[in-house]
Amino acid sequence: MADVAVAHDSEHHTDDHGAHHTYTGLSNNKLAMWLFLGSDCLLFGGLISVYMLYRGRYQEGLGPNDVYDIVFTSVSSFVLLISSLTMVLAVTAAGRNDVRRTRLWLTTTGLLGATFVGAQVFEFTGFYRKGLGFTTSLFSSSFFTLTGFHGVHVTIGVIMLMSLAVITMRGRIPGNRAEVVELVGLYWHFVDIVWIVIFTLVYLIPS
Amino acid sequence: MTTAVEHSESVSHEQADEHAHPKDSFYVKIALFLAILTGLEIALSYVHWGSLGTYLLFALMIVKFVSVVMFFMHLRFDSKIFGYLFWTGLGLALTVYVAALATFQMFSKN
Amino acid sequence: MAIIESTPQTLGKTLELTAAPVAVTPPATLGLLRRPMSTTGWKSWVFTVDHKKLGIMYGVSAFVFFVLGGFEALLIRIQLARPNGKFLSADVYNQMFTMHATTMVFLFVMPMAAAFANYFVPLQIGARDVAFPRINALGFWLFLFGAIFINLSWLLGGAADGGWFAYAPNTGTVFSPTHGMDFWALGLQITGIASLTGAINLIVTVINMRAPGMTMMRMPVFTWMIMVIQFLLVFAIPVISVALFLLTFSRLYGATFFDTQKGADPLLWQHLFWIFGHPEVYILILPSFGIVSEVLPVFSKKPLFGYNFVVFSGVAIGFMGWGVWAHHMFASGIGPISVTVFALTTMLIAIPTGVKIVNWVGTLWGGSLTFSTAMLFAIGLIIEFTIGGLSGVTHALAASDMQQTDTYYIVAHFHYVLFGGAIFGIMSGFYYWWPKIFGRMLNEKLGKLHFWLFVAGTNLTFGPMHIVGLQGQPRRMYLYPDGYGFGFWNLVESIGAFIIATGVLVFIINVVRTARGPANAPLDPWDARSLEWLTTSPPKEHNFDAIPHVHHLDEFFHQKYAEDENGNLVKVKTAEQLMAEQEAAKDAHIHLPSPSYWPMIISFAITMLALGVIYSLPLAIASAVVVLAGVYGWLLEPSVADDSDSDPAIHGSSDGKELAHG
Amino acid sequence: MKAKLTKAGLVASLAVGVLLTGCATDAPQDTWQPEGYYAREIDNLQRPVFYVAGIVGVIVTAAVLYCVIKFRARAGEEVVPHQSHGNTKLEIGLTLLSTLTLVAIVPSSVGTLWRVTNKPDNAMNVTVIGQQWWWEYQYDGMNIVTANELVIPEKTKIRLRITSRDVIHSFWIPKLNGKRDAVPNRYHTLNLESDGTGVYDGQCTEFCGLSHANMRQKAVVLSDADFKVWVANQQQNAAQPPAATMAAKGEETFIAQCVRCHQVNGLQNANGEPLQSQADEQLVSGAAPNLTHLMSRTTFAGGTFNLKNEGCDATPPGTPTGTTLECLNRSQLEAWLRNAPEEKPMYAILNDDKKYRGMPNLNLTEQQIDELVAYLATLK
Ligand code: HEA
Ligand code: HEA
Ligand code: CUA
Ligand SMILES: [Cu+2]
Repeated sequence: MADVAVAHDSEHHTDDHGAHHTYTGLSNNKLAMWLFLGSDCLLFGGLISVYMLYRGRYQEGLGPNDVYDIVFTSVSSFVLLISSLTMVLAVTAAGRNDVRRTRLWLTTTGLLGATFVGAQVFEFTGFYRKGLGFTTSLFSSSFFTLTGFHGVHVTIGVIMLMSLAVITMRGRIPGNRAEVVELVGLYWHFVDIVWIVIFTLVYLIPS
Repeated sequence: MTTAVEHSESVSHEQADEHAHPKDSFYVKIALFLAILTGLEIALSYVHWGSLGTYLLFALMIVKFVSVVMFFMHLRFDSKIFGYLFWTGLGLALTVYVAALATFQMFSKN
Repeated sequence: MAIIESTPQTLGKTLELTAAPVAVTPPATLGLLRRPMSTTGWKSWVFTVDHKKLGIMYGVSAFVFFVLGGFEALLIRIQLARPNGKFLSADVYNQMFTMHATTMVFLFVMPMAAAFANYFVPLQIGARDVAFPRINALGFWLFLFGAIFINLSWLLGGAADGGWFAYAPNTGTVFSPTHGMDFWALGLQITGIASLTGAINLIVTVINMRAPGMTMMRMPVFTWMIMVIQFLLVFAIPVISVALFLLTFSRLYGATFFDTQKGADPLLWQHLFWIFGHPEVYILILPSFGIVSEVLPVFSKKPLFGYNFVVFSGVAIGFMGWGVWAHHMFASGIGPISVTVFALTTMLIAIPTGVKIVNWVGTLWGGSLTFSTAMLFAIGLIIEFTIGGLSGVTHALAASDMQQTDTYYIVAHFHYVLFGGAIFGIMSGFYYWWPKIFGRMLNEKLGKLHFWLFVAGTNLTFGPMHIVGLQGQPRRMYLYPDGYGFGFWNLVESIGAFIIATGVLVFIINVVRTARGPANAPLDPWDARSLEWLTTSPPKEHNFDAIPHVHHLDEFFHQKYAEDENGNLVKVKTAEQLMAEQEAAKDAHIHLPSPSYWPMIISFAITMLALGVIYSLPLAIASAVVVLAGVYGWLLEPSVADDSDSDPAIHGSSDGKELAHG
Repeated sequence: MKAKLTKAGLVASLAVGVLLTGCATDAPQDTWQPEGYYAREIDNLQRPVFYVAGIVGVIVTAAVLYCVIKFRARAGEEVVPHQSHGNTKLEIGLTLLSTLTLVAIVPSSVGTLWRVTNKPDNAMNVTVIGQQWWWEYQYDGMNIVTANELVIPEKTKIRLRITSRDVIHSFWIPKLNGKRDAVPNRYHTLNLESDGTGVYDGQCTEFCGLSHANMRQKAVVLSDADFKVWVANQQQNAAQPPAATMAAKGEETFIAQCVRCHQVNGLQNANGEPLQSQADEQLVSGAAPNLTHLMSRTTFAGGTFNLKNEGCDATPPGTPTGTTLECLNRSQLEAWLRNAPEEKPMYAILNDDKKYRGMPNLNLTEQQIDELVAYLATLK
């Protein structure tokens, strides 16, 4: 069978094969990922707009300035920022076919992401204790929805990172590892840039 | 079997593909840069500079955003097509949502 | 990783390579389920990832929903035939027009476009499948389950009743207490995922899977228009998703987005809906523009006039479509400045559309026209759509629209562009491509009867709506009283609707008769121009024995025709000869993507998840677990099975993966 | 043959559309028969544009039909036609032409829009509030609250401020101006002006639930003198019916059952304190029509039903005297009091823990209904 030959051959080339046989020479998967990210811009754009419209509408209830803890959020922003760095390192390690480092950095990134999500859950609980529930006001609904959606994106990213780390551990990635890692990386960085925007628009700019 | 032929083909592609892959240290520098900007942002939010502060915050946000996209996400080194797809989405999002928000402000209250 | 899956494609001879190399690792450990392997029987359809089978399934399901949506329209028309109609109660009527529009727009025209796109885009660009075959299957099943899900609400306490654009706050739980709106919102969310995945898939397919030499400017216009639509979908679907999320959260979890007591601004919904909604209407019409741009040249025996202009105007429509949404809100109170801006952008969009009309007429001009049914529908579209487009321009004058909006004049506008445009185009596509898909020609006599019934019916149903609309009949009224002068024309409209229904019946009869008849279609019945005709009818599972090399726009035509000494075009080869040449040069090994259970399992679980969100948290959680498990199963399954992976029980009969000789 | 049929079908429908709309006589909501400044401005814009659109439509149709006839394949003729790929000059020329056509329309389009929406000087201000499924009008500075029939003086610019108490509605009197949505939490404006006296029909045009079709309104345009009389009457409180009459009993029932939603100015409780209708907790919009001068109107229940028997007391348009006892559409009013949701689709089931919209069935006895009607007939 041809497949067998190919498979053996490819041991020597961990670089992406599929990509090279397309019309443009670009990988299908990367194209798809970039399209998805372009699409997701409109999703987050919509949620951010809703928040911008409603950030000042909380009647007599709690407003942004009553609940936000800039120091706390800054720390989690740093966590996410560093996770972006570790993600890049995972990608370059995978590019060098350095399985051990790839796994290390993937795990680190996943843990940092999990820390971020944990911090967010902690933050939300705090807000809730202060009296800011999901249904309290227009401000609260749009805040929780926006940051919640971001949190869900991070969570999905963490699941992908951890799965990837486990799979590389068992040496079981169909196709080429490098590209998979790169794809997850793109997703992860996107989640990071969304946070860059949220951090500024939601937390830093005074309402 | 045509495998051999194929391989020579892919190899040549790979070489063409070998465009600048920055070293790890480069990414560390970028991350440091981003960290500094973030620090600046946080500082800015404490000094109350009014609308100037807001503009600066916007500027910093854009710089951070673009840096991550260009370097961490490789758009700088990758095929232009990826960039087209992403920037189109981002551009559309900006246009329509800013325009929509603007109609809420322009709404004449008389 | 969910997207790690490349179809063996493009250069025929390199197929083995693109298969994920690790596919040879022991299959038994690759996921929970053995791969489905049947090539015949229902399993070969249900688990298929073949773009052609999926295309047919899209088409059949969409057509069923067309009849359903049309049935709902007929009920509407019976109710409105006379003043003070008693046929439907107000409650049922409201559900009826909401579901009529939802069904027609989201469950008929969009999936029907997906049907054509799935079937023909790979063929037209000389590919063996789409870029992500399993995602393709996922899209289909999501659409089908989502569509059934929405309609389930009829049986579970009542369907959505807020109108198809579902203005807040009328869709809140206070004003729409049944679960209808929940089904609507979640169902559209599901079909939205279907469209989004489908769109990403098709864009990647067009960018990456083209045959050698198929440059962008050699692509058939149909493929171009599909590509534009997919871009519109990629960017518009998330906007409606946001709106639907807000609605769902408000209804099910008490979120405040549309709670006016808490200070909400109902215009938020309108903006979100129409930012999606206007690109959406071009999503509905552009496939038909693409089809017509294929049909007119073939039956005029001329290339498309001004190919570049047609392509670029399509792209321009796509872009400009993003800047006009607030023309649906001229009376909503967005203020005169915004109204002025959007009125101007809306007028501009008439220009690229006009370019298309001009080029279609230019294609006819000087041609040698044969009036097949496909051609008749295409010509019908030019005229009917223009009528609708021109009334659209009259709405674009914002001051006039203050009188016109929310009257039957608007209903007239959009049925002319939708029925006279989108549906006529789809019908044209049916008659044109039927022999390609099924190897059988639809009966032309019945076809022409169908066409004339449609022309008469369209103009009788939707023509008078201009009149009653300007006479002040508002839309969405379950009855109109006597004494407003609406009675006569409404009766005419209702009669017209039944004439359309007769046309639909004639078409169904034609289809049934054709299906019973012999496979009589010649290889190239219309003397066509594009690559989908450079293969058997119906096409082989792998589409092309040898991947064609493309040198021209209208490649197939150029392979058939050449200039003689005098510079006159003469036919030098028949389709049969070309087929024989291709078979002689066929590729040695062709690996096709293998069927998979996962797309269907995941889409079913997602639908159950939605049901759980409405009724029962445990069901939702259980379904979410199944979705997650399904995703892992999908990831661990290589997109192309190797031989040892096939089901031993049917192995003998299904040596189907080595399709080198069809 | 085909060509002829196409012609018949398409040209006819277009021409018919343009022609027939203009000359309808029994069309009280016809947008082609403006009877005031604003509607006429729109009409002046709309008409020429219809002609332009008609001409473009005819040109396209004619060009297609010409091709269909001229370039049909002739039997036996096997020649492949000239493979023209296009003509850039033609394309650009026609594109410019259609652009110019559109540009030519722009000034009048924008001009009309601004003229129609500009705030007029010295306008009379009325606040219009929509709710399921009727309209309330509050005359600014005049202390008048009424429902469904907007009474205005002729040849006067009226500035409406429009809002809503529940969902979105849309206010529209076609012969006087276009429509404007009534959106909760927002105030939108609309100008009206009528050339002369008369009654002008309108309809709620934003889908607002079950009885959207039954949510009608009228503009009643009076001469200045009549309008003054009307205002003076509206500013009166309701008179107390003489004791021990049926009407007095009706008043008791009204106080017991109706006052919590419906306001009647001047109504007092046993202690002589004025009664104020309380926005009912369970009624979503929290308001019901003010009935102080019910009989000064000609319709009730959101303009759904005639309060006055048809043909009775043929008042010339523009001088409505309201409804007199002889002309009262008694059977309909009784039916309404007996079971309102039966008469007009509403979500109004009295249920302790559910909100409702519209008037619920109050389970009145026939006796009570008769008395109530007698009382209502005194609210002039
Ligand atoms: C297939 C779908 C489709 C298409 C293609 C269009 C095309 C257009 N539509 Fe339409 N529209 C709808 C579907 C569509 N529409 C629907 C569904 C609604 C109602 C939604 C709802 O409320 O439920 C709607 C409503 C709608 C409104 C809102 C009305 C209201 O609610 O008050 C407006 C307002 O401007 C409008 C305008 C236009 C314009 C200017 C075009 C243009 O693109 C048309 C351009 C085409 C031509 C103009 C004809 C050909 C051109 C020439 C021959 C060149 C020369 C012409 C000139 C110089 C004028 N449409
Ligand atoms: C693609 C979109 C599309 C299509 C194709 C149609 C097709 C039709 N539409 Fe629809 N319509 C809309 C999109 C569409 N519509 C939208 C978006 C709205 C706005 C809704 C809203 O306000 O929210 C609307 C609203 C709308 C209204 C206004 C309702 C109101 O405002 O109160 C009316 C009224 O006449 C109507 C009529 C029709 C008719 C008669 C057809 C006909 O052309 C239908 C023809 C089809 C058939 C008749 C098929 C039936 C066939 C059979 C029955 C065969 C027999 C069966 C078997 C053998 C099994 N439509
Ligand atoms: Cu109120 Cu429609
Ligand atoms: Cu539109």
